[in-house]
Amino acid sequence: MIMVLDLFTIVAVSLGLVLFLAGVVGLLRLPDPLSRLHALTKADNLGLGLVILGLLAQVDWPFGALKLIALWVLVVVSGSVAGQLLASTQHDLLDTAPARVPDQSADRSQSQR
Amino acid sequence: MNAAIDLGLFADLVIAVSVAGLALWLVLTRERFRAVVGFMVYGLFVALAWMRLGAPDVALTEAAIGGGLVGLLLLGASARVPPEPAATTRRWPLHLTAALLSAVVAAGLAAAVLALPEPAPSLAGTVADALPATKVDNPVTAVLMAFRAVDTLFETVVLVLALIAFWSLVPDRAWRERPAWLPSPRPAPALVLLARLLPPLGVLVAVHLFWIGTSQPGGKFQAGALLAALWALTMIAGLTRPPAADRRLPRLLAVIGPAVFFAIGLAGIWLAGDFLAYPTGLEKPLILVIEAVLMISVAVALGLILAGLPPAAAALSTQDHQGGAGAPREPRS
Amino acid sequence: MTTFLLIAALLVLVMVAVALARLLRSPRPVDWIMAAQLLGTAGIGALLLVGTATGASGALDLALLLALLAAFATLAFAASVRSRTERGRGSAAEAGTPAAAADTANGGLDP
Amino acid sequence: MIQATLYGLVGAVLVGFGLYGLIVGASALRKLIAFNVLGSGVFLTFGVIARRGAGAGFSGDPVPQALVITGLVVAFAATALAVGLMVRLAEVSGRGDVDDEGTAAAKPSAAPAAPDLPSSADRQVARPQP
Repeated sequence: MIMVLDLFTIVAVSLGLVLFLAGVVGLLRLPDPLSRLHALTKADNLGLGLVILGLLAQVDWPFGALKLIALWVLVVVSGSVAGQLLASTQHDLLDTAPARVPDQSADRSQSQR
Repeated sequence: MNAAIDLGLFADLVIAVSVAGLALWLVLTRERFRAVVGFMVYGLFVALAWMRLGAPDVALTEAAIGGGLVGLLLLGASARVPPEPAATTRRWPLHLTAALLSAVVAAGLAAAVLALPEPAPSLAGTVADALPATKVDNPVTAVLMAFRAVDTLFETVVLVLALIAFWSLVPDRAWRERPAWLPSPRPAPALVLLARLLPPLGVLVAVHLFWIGTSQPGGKFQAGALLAALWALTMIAGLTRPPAADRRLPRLLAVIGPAVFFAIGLAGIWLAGDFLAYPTGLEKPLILVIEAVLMISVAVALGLILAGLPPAAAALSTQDHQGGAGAPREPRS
Repeated sequence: MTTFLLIAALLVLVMVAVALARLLRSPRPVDWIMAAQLLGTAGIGALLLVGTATGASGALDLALLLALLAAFATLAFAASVRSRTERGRGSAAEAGTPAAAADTANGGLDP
Repeated sequence: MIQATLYGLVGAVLVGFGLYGLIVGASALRKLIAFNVLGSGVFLTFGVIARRGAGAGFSGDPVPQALVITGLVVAFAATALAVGLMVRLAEVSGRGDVDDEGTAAAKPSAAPAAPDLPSSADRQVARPQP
């Protein structure tokens, strides 16, 4: 049983590391901020998610695991909204006057693109 | 096991090099705004170093204060001071002398670190012996709340004094106006969503940190700093408005912690024979009560400092556009 | 198991250090705050891995705090950049991108 | 013990960097950042002393750790006060630093006319107003 759990941890954490690596390579290599942001959010959600999934097998079950899951939910929720915010900020910065429609619904549609 | 220790040391090396590199970069980088953002990153990294040094309580405090609050304070201030001269004439003699002086100081400190006495002096044993008497399991909380409670009491007083001194910078004519240091852009949807999302989760974490503080790493300062950061966040997003300095309630909340602490300390003279002594059997409840009110006071005092000062130049620079530094900017209602 | 988790934590830390070195040298402000975001996430990963490996107390709580503060830093930064451009004070040197300076010329982001 | 020494050396290096930045910083804000770096170096060195005092089942000597927590909060209070003074200085005199020669030449031209303000009058002596 312990063996199986350990194996599970090793596989999941390794996968998470691969995603982290992909995210970091994306951060280093991709040309513009929005695609870098795209790479970063993958590392955020899935990379950390897999690491946490792997660690779930190693912590004491009821409370340690619940806390880990709560942490992941916090990271996913705040990370995704923060990513959206960064993207819309960057979008607004790069955007020049002609493309702008002066109300907030326009802002929303821009950032959802 | 040996391999594990070596690997830990490798991790320490990475953290150490990163912290030192970040510090050098912070000092040397040309753009001010970049240095301010970099300081937040630096604070988070130093928190990792504290974690590795076996001081989780300090790591939590450093992350909340060094990474969050100081960064936000500097962010607010950096929009309010004039831009730096683009290229000052480099005064090489000064730079060289400063570099030499700094190198000598750093080398001296390094030598002192290398020459620290070998059986390191420690009060850990003494704390461990006296810990059961406090009915508190976290040794750092025990030191803060019992063994060196006077320090903690006057530290919170210092915080209130800092707030008073900070407010004393407000010119008389701006006294009743709301502070306006925090960046307050027109609310964008993602900004407001994030600001609505984080506080409930953050308050949960803060209460958790406070509650476990007696037995595990955490406590009032960490929780209070986090609460202050969350308050500032809602002010940034325009969900709450910073209170003016002449409001009663924030003032009362800012002093209630030290006041209750002091009162309980005085009561200790009659009930337990000494200032700040806790009566037997009541140690833990009293410590919890003090921590709770201190947490509120710390949160309010830090939050009020983060909110900043009213735009003092309102009367001064109405005709002055550059003085965006102090131009009155009412947060949106 | 301990060894594996520590190696994983080490790898994460090295990746963060490399990415930070790259991001913080970028001319764009949004890259700097991505560095904070990355440090939030990867710092949590490293903390959890080391914390589980060595049983250090408080690792999870610090991870929770880091998660909150990374989001917090992002929000503060975004608000700051937005209000700078809105106020038309965001000179190229301050806000970083030439586009930001161009943007301020037409009076801000959300008219 | 090697670990503690490593972080101790980092603390020393941080103090050095911070001191350098404190002296040569281009504006008061930069000096404040450098001052905070210096402070974190001092705290880290103190943390090393706590780490070396580990014993009795604790991962570090709790007394220095508690002192560092106190110190961090007080350092924040001091930083806040400095930031307040800095911003007020900028508001009344339009200057980003207390340095007399370095920033005077490159001072933004739109600085408010300050000489009639009593609080900044004493600083005006050494420096002609453009």
